[in-house]
Amino acid sequence: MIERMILIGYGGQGMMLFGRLLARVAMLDGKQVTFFPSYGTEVRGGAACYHLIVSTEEIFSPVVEEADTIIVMNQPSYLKLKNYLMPSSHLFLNSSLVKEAESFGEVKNIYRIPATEIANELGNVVASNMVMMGAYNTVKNLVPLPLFLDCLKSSLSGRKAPLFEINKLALLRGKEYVKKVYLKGEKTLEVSVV
Amino acid sequence: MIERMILIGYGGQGMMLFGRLLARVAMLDGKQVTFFPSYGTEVRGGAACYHLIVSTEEIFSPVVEEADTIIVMNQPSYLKLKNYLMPSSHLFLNSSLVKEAESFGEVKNIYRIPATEIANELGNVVASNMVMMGAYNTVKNLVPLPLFLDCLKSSLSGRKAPLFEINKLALLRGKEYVKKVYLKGEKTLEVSVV
Amino acid sequence: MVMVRIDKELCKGCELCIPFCPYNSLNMSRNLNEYGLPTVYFKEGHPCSGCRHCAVMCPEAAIEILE
Amino acid sequence: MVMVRIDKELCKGCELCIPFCPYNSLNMSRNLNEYGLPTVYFKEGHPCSGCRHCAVMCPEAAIEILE
Amino acid sequence: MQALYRAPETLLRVPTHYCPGCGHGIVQRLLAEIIDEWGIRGKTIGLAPVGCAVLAYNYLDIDMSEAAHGRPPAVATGIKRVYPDNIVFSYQGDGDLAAIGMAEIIHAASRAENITVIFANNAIYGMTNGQLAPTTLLNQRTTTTPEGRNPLTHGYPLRVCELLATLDGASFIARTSLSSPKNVLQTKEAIKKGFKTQIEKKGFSLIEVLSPCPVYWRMSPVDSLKFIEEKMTQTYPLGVFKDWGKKEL
Amino acid sequence: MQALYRAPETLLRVPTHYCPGCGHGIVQRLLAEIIDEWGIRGKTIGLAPVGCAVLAYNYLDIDMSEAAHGRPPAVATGIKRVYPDNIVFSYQGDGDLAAIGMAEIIHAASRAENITVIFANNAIYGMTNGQLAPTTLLNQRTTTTPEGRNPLTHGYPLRVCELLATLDGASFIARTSLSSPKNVLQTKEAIKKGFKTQIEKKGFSLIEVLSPCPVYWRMSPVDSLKFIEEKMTQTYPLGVFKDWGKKEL
Amino acid sequence: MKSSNNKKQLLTGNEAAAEAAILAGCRYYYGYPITPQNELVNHMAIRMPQVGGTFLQAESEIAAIYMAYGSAAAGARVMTSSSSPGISLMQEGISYLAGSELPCVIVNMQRGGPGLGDISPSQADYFQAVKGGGHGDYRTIVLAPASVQEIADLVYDAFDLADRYRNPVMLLGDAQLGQMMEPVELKKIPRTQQTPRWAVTGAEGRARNIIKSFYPVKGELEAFNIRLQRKYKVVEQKEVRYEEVNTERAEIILVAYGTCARICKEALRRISGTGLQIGLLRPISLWPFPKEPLRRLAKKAKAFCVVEMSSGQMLEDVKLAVLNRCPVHFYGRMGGGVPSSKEVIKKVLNILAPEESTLELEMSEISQELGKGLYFSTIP
Amino acid sequence: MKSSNNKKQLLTGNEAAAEAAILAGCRYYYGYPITPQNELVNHMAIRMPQVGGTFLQAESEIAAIYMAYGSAAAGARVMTSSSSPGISLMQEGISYLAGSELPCVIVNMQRGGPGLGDISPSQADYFQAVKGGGHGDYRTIVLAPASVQEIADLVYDAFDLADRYRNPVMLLGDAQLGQMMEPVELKKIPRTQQTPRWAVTGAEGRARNIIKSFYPVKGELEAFNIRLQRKYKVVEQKEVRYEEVNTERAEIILVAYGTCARICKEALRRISGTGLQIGLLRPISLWPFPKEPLRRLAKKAKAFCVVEMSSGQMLEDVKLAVLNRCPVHFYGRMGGGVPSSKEVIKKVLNILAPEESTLELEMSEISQELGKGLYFSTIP
Ligand SMILES: Cc1ncc(C[n+]2csc(CCOP(=O)(O)OP(=O)(O)O)c2C)c(N)n1
Ligand SMILES: Cc1ncc(C[n+]2csc(CCOP(=O)(O)OP(=O)(O)O)c2C)c(N)n1
Ligand code: SF4
Ligand code: SF4
Ligand code: SF4
Ligand code: SF4
Ligand code: SF4
Ligand code: SF4
Ligand SMILES: [Mg+2]
Ligand SMILES: [Mg+2]
Repeated sequence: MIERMILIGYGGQGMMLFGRLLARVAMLDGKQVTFFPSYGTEVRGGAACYHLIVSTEEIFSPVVEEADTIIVMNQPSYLKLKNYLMPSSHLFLNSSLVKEAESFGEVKNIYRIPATEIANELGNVVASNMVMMGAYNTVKNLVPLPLFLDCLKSSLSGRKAPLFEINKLALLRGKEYVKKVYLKGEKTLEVSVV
Repeated sequence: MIERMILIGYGGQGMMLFGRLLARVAMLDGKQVTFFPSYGTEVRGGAACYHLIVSTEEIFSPVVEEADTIIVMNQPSYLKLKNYLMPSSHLFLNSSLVKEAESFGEVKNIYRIPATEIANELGNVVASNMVMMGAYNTVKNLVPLPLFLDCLKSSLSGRKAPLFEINKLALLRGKEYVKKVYLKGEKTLEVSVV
Repeated sequence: MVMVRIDKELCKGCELCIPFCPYNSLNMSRNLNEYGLPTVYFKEGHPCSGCRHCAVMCPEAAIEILE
Repeated sequence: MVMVRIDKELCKGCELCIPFCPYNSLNMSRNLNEYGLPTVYFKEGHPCSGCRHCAVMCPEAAIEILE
Repeated sequence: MQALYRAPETLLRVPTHYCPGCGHGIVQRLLAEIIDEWGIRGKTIGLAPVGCAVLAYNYLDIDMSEAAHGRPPAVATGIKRVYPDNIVFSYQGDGDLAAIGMAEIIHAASRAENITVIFANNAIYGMTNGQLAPTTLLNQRTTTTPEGRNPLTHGYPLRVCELLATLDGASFIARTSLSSPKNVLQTKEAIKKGFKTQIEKKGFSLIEVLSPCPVYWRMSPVDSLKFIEEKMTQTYPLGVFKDWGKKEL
Repeated sequence: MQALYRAPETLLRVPTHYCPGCGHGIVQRLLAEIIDEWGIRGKTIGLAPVGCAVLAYNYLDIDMSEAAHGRPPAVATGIKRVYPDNIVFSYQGDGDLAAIGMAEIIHAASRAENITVIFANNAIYGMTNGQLAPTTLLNQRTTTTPEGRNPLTHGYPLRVCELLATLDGASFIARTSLSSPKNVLQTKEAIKKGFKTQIEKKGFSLIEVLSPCPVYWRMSPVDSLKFIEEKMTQTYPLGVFKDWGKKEL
Repeated sequence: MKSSNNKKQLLTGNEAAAEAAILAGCRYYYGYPITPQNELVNHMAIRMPQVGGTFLQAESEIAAIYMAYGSAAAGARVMTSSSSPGISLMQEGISYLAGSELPCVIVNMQRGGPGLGDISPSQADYFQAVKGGGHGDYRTIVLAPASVQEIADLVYDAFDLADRYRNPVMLLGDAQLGQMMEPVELKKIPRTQQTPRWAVTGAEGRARNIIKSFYPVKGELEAFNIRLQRKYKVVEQKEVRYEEVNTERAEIILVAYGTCARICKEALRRISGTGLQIGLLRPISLWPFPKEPLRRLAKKAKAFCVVEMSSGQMLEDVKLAVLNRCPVHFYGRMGGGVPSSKEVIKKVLNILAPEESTLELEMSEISQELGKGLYFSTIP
Repeated sequence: MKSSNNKKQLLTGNEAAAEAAILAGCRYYYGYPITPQNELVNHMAIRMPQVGGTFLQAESEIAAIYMAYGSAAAGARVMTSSSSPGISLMQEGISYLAGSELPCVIVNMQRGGPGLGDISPSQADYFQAVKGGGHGDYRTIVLAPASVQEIADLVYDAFDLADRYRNPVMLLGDAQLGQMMEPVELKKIPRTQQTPRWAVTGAEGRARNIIKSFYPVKGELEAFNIRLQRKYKVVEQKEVRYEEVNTERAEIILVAYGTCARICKEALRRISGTGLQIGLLRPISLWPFPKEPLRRLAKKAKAFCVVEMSSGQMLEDVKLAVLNRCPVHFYGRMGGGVPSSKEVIKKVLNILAPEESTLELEMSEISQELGKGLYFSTIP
């Protein structure tokens, strides 16, 4: 199996953390993995874009040319995703911030998650990344959730330990939301094997 | 005709000035000329070595591989001249400072001029270079002496103007010395045409 | 009357304008601009002396003060 | 008795040693060393207190003072 | 209605790339205000550094040139020697000016180069993610001093104004801060004095501005201002360190 | 007979490449004397600069390394961090230290790098034939200031001790001269104090030595000493500019 | 948790370089921040104090390389790192290291240039690294990893090579390799440094040592250069490293290093089963360059195609190795552009269609696309 | 006093470079002393004030190149100069100049390296100059004079080329050319500088100008690089310069530039009349390199022999041009060694005697002599 992902958002939206965590969990789960940031620029404030590949086979090119999954966190980032789309791509949009301006042609699997709103309700706007994670993993089942939570916990050590609960909650809310709105009791999708 | 010269001495002995002057005079006399310093090192105090070529034809290599004339001003420099000698070379030694330790094989034309002593007697040790010039040009007749004196004069302008007379005198003493000791009334040599 | 206008697309919600207002007339809104950043707003009806403290502190030059 | 020895091969004739001798016991010779440089000599018979001024000033460490 | 405050025309109306609450935005705005007020847009030439302010030319509507990391004073010299009657300023961060560019700034000052340097001291390398700067405070944590700056290993905070004020060629040297509206306005006055120094051909001027970097100080922007007032000014006292004008009065 | 003065053993008995009357020879001899007197040949490591003293390692019988032009403080840092208990000194000229190497010297001092710098200030670039140095006096003629140093074009003489003394990391900063036996002996004392600073791990020490370059000053060696006394010390007053020892007494 | 990944850590290339250096006994690191190698500096700042080593943030890249020069002169294993503009500033220092025969490991995570450029991946410092961006006839051993694991392995080896040949060794990565995270196993044996006898340590009880590159006596510098060249000959004989993939039956052989080599492997995977016979030669040591394998392959291959993130720099070395024996094509992206495996395949198909011209630099089509209609301002 | 030499001055190469720059309208010079180019700095110090120009002794080579960058950005004709170690320090700046498309003339009077080396003549910075010692895909136009007169002529032309292509131009001389005195005639027309419209001058009454090399938006840097490469293609088409001597009937063609080319001419003169048919191709522009003439000659010549004061750097460009069409031999001296015409002749005779191996770098015999018995310390 291979899962090629693009994560993209504003610098402060925690996509780096999200990607690293996912990569780490996949590694511990015995998979091959590459993860790298492809910033546009040396400067602050722009969109940050990450390529993550998880595979059971050796990964050659770490560059995602066509993405199995794209997660988009805000409006400016939204404008940059088109190059990576295939008809079979799964697209996760943070609908709190992304105002869709165009259609995605043949792409069927579009999930609009109001991640920022959900996180805001939990009182921590940065947790929007975990809302997306909850939604994403529920749909694509990339990694075992307990292992993910273990790793999340150990990554939030020391001063940050109190944040674990809110992040976990955000993750569960994302899961609930996507189930309720999109999966409506269906079995979650299997990871596509290429 | 071509005259390939090596001038070699201690930093303070005015060989640079001597060479530049000779080059300039030769140029004004309508000759092709190249002159360059080939110091051993970036550092002070070592022997300074100059290559001067005067020719009626275009000069290709400015490097003197075999010298028609070598002028040596002091002992350490003396040790470095052997590479350049041909049987036909003319060798001018400042016998005040050079203690000859070895013979020069087939080299016939050796002129030992006590240039430092002569200059010292005139009260200016640096004028030893002009003593050598006097001796050299008398033997090899490279440049017209009046033109040389003109150029010497214009090179000693301003504060240095008073030095002209002593330099001129040194030159004449060198001329006299070489005539008396070596040429003994013979006609001075013609410049060899190669 | 003095009016304070804040350009929502330029404001980054840094809050530097807020503490220096002598009338405490500025506040953070929960609205996010397109970057996902919250922005500041002038509390409708609050007084404003036109002292310019807010504008002087604003790194984005997002504040305009009109009289 | 104090003796001052000057190494002719090291001395460069800079004369820095000369003016600081309280007895004016050092002088330039007209002899040149092999570089063509004049060297300094101790005036035979002149006094020397062993004050070391000359040695302290010598850039070439050419001066030795013996007692 | 009439504007009590309106963004200066020389400041282009585009979103900046700075983090929320970054001091660079304030200083740049002040520069634009002065250029507008004095009507000197047509004769001012600016130098953008390599640092968070690298894109300053995207915001200021004047002729500008980039300079490699640390070299704005040299580039400014090259420009100023061609246009001695223009106003040439460099904008530099503390990494740029006080680390890699130390030789250039000292020599520009010592040469009495008739330029104005705006020195944004935020005690950190902003652009490269928060490493130690020469001006980082003792015990301050940065990505390269995770346990805080220890003078035994990383040396002491470097006080640029005090250093440059010892040079004969430096004519106006002042340190201001952005910690309050009053200090921001004083910064503006100091920059004006710097420009005046240059216009009157009095030699080198530098205005050090204590400027917040909330992101790598790991504080809110408002707390950053407090940090400047309470901590930073202890090591870097505000004031005028050299002033040709004083001598003349 | 017993020696009242004999050249130190650490000084190798070879003719130097220096011009007659050059100050470098004196300072080098002093270093060798101290190394002999203190018996520290085995733990001293020296840095030779690029400048007329480039061949210092030909004369001092100790471990030595070359450093590129201006970089002795960086190289010394790299050595000292490996051998914190050795005595590491750099020997530098004014071009080396005060022009191209300005950033390195300031930062070594500000880092309180535990090394000793011997700074031979002869107000000229000796090795490259007498160009302007940062420390060249006003109106002094050099090959690159044929009409004399003019502050409007070439800037002002740079006072290194005064500059470095503003830095917290600098512990012992002194200026001496070679203009008389008394001053030469004081130079020796100052170097000893520098080494002591280092041995006691008190931080950075620098001894600036006003040193004659008769050739490019175009004077006799003896006149050069007068020039130091009468002219050079006006711009560069002798004295101790910073002294940790004083604080402690 | 599968056991195979047990000992692995998920590290960026930059962090892996730091960890491998520590494993190799490097206890002195001097560096200056620059994206995309900041993680290396930052990681060293944390790790060196933990292992009793020295981390020092230098005031500049120039100071960093000369601090490294100092620690190398003192006989210690030492490393510095930077990215393109910073490496340019180190050129004098690298020439001095080579000239003083000092071992030192230098990491360059290349970014887009020239000038300030950008921080995206690039391979446009190949000439600088391999031909020598500094002055004089010197050589730097240049190793080019293609994965985070290989970064770790090659950094470790780099220290041994540097010591064995008393020569600077450069690890030539790029923004992508430096910032990418992959699982890494630090499998080599930890080392401790032995102080070599030539180092300056204080001449206690022995004749003094001198570290220098100055040879002012006529003839000495030439003699020294001859000695250097002999040393380089030995390196060229002994230290060539490369990888071959499917070269046995290949008609077209791709030549690529680092990130581009991985993309070429992806291209190979994509076309496997199509019947196309494409191989890859991946130079691992860029200097010494794997000339012999290329010459060997030139005897049977139909054509080579060099793939680089540059306008064609390694291309010259490939041509020099292959000479006229076989056509050499080129596909390059520049200034932060990273070729895709699709582009590589397209290029290969293009080569197989015989209307193409050979041997001349060909700009990528995508690049031509991008450049279309650009204002060409500079020629009046 | 013969009339032909009437207008001539006896100048060193360094002085001639300075005078020609002034003639070309250069009024800004920034430099830092280093042997063997001190006469250039010193001469500018005297002359610039006389012509109302600016001479400034920078605090370092780095400051010098960036001051030059500033004056270039301001639209002025500007020059800097140095020798090998100083030029290494300028590599970042040269990359920035190329990246910002700024015209600037840089003189390198090469000395022996690596490291501090020596001050004797060398051609070992060829790679640095021609391939680019800085980072990124840029090119510097490199001109190689062989006499003091040609220094004057090429420096003058260098300013035109720099302006025409908005690109740095390097004059690559050596210690010998810089310090040698020869008669020179400054025969070209004096120029005054026109401020180009892209320069930063103060944006009075017009849209602002920006000088930069930073392209942070994805794709822009690549587009810029493509534009640069197109410009370089034009330069390669239009600006190749070289001299041919006796190549018509030559069996062996010497390839040499600068000082070495003169020595080769001496060798040609020495053997004239012996019946040996030897020619010389002298590249004057090193980049763009005269590939085409070499290819043309490769069709009829028996062999080439490259003569350099290096371990064989231009050799690579000759091989790349000639490819396998013809054997390429090499005779080199290093680290301050200057080949003699006798050595060149010996080498040529050697090539004509067929027992020799071809194509591999061959160290000069004299060099081998010197190196004999040298302690090879570095490989344990
Ligand atoms: C030669 C070189 N070295 C390093 C860098 C990387 N770099 C970019 S900005 C910067 C420092 C930024 O710090 P500062 O100057 O304080 O500016 P700030 O971002 O804090 O405003 C560094 C090291 C570079 N671009 N070029
Ligand atoms: C990078 C570099 N730039 C310039 C030089 C040339 N250079 C050698 S020594 C020197 C300056 C010498 O002056 P100073 O440091 O004052 O020493 P001094 O000779 O006066 O003792 C210079 C510029 C060099 N070797 N390397
Ligand atoms: S102008 Fe003054 S009173 Fe008005 S909102 Fe701003 S800070 Fe408050
Ligand atoms: S200071 Fe400006 S950017 Fe910050 S919150 Fe207020 S209006 Fe917004
Ligand atoms: S020791 Fe004193 S008294 Fe004796 S010669 Fe020297 S200076 Fe004169
Ligand atoms: S000080 Fe030394 S070198 Fe100078 S003259 Fe006296 S003995 Fe000779
Ligand atoms: S990192 Fe700091 S200095 Fe840079 S833009 Fe953000 S707040 Fe400003
Ligand atoms: S040039 Fe000056 S500094 Fe150099 S050796 Fe001669 S006197 Fe000493
Ligand atoms: Mg900063
Ligand atoms: Mg000096």
